[in-house]
Amino acid sequence: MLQNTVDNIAHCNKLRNVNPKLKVIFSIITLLICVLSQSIIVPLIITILMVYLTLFRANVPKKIYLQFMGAPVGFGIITVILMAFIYNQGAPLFSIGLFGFKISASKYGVELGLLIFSRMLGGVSSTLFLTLTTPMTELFFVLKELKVPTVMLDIAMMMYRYVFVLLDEMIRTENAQKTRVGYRNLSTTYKSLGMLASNLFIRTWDRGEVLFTTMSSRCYNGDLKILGKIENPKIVYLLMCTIFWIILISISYITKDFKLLEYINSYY
Amino acid sequence: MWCGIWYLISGVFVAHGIIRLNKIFKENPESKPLIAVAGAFMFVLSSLKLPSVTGSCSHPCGNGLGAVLFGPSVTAVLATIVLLFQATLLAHGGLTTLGANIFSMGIMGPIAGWLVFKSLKGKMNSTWVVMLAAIFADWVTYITTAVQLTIAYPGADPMNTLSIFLGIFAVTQIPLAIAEGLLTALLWDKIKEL
Amino acid sequence: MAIIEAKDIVYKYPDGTLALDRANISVEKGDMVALLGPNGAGKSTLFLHFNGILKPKSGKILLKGAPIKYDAKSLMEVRKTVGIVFQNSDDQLFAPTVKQDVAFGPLNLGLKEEEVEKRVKEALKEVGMEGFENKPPHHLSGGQKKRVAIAGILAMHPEIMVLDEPTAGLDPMGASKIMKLLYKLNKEGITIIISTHDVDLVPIYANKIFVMGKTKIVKSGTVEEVFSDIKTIRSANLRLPRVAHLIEVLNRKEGIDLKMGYTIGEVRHNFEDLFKEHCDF
Amino acid sequence: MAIIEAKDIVYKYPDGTLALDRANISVEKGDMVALLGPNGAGKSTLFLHFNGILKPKSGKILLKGAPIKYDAKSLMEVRKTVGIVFQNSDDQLFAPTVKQDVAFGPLNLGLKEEEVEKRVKEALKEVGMEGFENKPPHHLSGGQKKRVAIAGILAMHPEIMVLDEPTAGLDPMGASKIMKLLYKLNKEGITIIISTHDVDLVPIYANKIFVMGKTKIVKSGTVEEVFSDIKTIRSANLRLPRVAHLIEVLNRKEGIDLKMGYTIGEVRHNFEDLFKEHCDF
Repeated sequence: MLQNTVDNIAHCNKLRNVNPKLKVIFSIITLLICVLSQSIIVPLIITILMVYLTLFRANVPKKIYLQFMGAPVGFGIITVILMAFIYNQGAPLFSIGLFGFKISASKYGVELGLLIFSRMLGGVSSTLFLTLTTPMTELFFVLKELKVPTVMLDIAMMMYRYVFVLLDEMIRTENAQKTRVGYRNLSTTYKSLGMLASNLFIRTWDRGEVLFTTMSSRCYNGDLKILGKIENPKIVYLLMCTIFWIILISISYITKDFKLLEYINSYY
Repeated sequence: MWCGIWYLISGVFVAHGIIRLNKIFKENPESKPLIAVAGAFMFVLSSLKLPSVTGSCSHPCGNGLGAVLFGPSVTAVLATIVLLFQATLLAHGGLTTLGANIFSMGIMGPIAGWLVFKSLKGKMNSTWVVMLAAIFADWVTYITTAVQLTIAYPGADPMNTLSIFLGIFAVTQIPLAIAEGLLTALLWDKIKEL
Repeated sequence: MAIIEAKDIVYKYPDGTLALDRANISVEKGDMVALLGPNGAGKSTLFLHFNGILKPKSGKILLKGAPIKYDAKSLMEVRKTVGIVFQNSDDQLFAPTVKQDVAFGPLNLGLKEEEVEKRVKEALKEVGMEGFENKPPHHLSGGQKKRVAIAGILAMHPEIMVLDEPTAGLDPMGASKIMKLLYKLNKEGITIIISTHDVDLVPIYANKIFVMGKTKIVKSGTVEEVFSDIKTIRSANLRLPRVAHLIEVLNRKEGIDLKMGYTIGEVRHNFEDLFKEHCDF
Repeated sequence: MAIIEAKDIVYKYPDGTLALDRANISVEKGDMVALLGPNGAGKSTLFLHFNGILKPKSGKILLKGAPIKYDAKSLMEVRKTVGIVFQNSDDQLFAPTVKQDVAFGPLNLGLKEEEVEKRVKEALKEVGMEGFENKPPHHLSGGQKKRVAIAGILAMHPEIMVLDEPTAGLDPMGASKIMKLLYKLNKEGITIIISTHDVDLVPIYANKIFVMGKTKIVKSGTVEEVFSDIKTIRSANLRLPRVAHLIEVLNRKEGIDLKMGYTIGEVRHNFEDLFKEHCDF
């Protein structure tokens, strides 16, 4: 199942032991630079770098990575088309007739669509880099240091654990239903899903009550405390990151007026 | 940038939810594990594949059910964590759009569901009420998304753009919202018996 | 001819971990087969291949000689023929009442109401749970839940019944009753495949044993053939049945020559022979 | 003097069903006690009284001679002294990592970070789970989860450890390892109370047995005392250990006079004596 997949990879990849704070800072700030850049150049550089780091340094299985990238790429293509038609100002690139209407796509829209697409790629690859190399269990420490309110962190930590317990239960029940030919058509599917969800809900509720009992047995008094903390990353690495960011921002500034279509046009 | 603004607005609502949770937990410490597993349930529910008559599939948000059970402000907190987990455990949805998603799925949706629930409660069979609440919670979530997208990318003619986005999100989501309503109703039917 | 056969089944989890690595198993019609092996060997994963819930990465499942297909219609036929009873009854009993739960499968098959009623009644009678029709499953004991779960499969009239650790968590009497029920069903013509940790019960009921190591079948044969290979037994986190262990110890430490046996009945018999030959009573 | 004692415990479920009806149990310091009984007898409910999670309707729990009180402060002392390991490890392991989970109890006791670190390390070493500190529980096998659950209790330095079916669902090797661990902990001074269905393992490890029928204790005593009362054993859905059953059958059917024994070691010994006296080898 997918949930377990990301979690398993995060716990077993080759960059697992790199300081999690460093990974968080690196990917988040890079992500911000990506989102704020005005041309497709920097987002593409970031995408290439992040894909490289994730696939070839962390050794994340390529097949799964492609699956994760599939949906955003699909969305990206739709975005380009959508933007082309929404921003139908300026010189039209081409026009099509649809139900008697003439809809035209604009150059400006395509450029904007491509920009959003590239930012999306950069953003997704940065996020994937973080989530595929850093286990959630370590992100909790980072969240704690970011002063995320304790209640929220407590709930998140318990949720993390029970997501996997409940998923297991859900899949087992689903298999039991499939064995008895549930999900055969739309009506049996709804009947099965309804039973699945309600059965799971009831068990979830029971589980919550039992959990309070077992926690009370260990002197639970209302709040969870996290033991230990994560070291700060070495200054050298932070410095290297900073240099990297400065380079990115510079490239971003230099290439801010770059337009792909114009570039192609001028080429021919 | 709009993504920052959505973060801010969502932050205020979530903070309110946290204050409420703090109060709840002070009064009943046993509700903490309960709410945590309920949150896990919400996440797991969202991984179900819900087919609809049109042949398409969607993932239920569970935000309507959350709103009915815990009220909108607690649901906002749970939805925030669910969305964070979707980003980190499923690689669904990015971190930059998290603020906007919390606003649509964690705040507007639950508020809509909760309002429906409050205003119809007692006036008809509770299963119907819950079903409508879930349908509206889901539907409003997507209407909000359409509005958010229009704000971010108004295009040459904002009204035209809005209608395009509403066409994509609100109209196509109707059968899926009904699907979620059906599932939630089936679920509620069983819970009621307890 | 084998009624069901797994041929070189390879299965990988989405993250790339190998769960099954060319697992082979072959079960004859009318067999009562036990699958032994350590926790996490992949027994449950293998079972999920038997009725097409999981699709192997390579290799195939042959049902009555023909490889199973994975389109919706064929799968329905497969699942009608091969029923799985899962380890945890709570995963399996999801309907509000016993009757509704047992009726779930037959209703999904699209049978008529009267036919469903009839099957539910028969199935509950077969497992000795008449009179519980309107009880909610969570009010039943562990053993009763297991019976209802079995009835839910029986009501689909399967030819093969696969049970994942049917006696886990039951008290000794409950476990023995379930095994007797399965034995009866087997005598009535259903081919039965169970996975279990209870090596003491296996020789009493099973006519064939498969031992699973990590990801594959490492040994198969009759009770004698399997349990005489102590190295494999140990490596699969198993042990001998206690009475067999006793004989092994007696033979080794007392220097006697008692014939090996795996059930109390067998061992008693072998002692009888020994006493006749060597002892003064 | 008994370290923990249940005196005439009566407990009713919220729906009014009687769960315990004057249950009595008394455990000496340093004992390793087994509580046997059918599913649903009330064993788990009784256990929940031992550390004050449930409050009896009447009767009392004496801890080191003094009845336990139910105010927050006293309860904390009680729970420090009596640790419960629950049957389903997933109900107990709630923290994201092994280390956080084991640290939960000690942190609740208000200990300093270094002391907690030390205890976590020791506890994980004791159960053989060093090196798993940063793993999430869902990456562990059933046996490993059980060990971590035990470590979580050990880290609170309890004097009494209560375990609800610690070997349920584990393969034979896994079960035997857990029992060996408990035996070691018992030798190190912790009083241990387990409930179990595994009557074959009980005589090897327990020095005292309680048998629970529906809602109350119906028999208590040493292994010999309890298992010689076959009527009670049967009525509690139990059976004799297999080797004892063998002896019973041999004595009855072969008309010999073999001394009763409950473990393989004992039985071997008794055979040795029998052979010496009556046989020509």
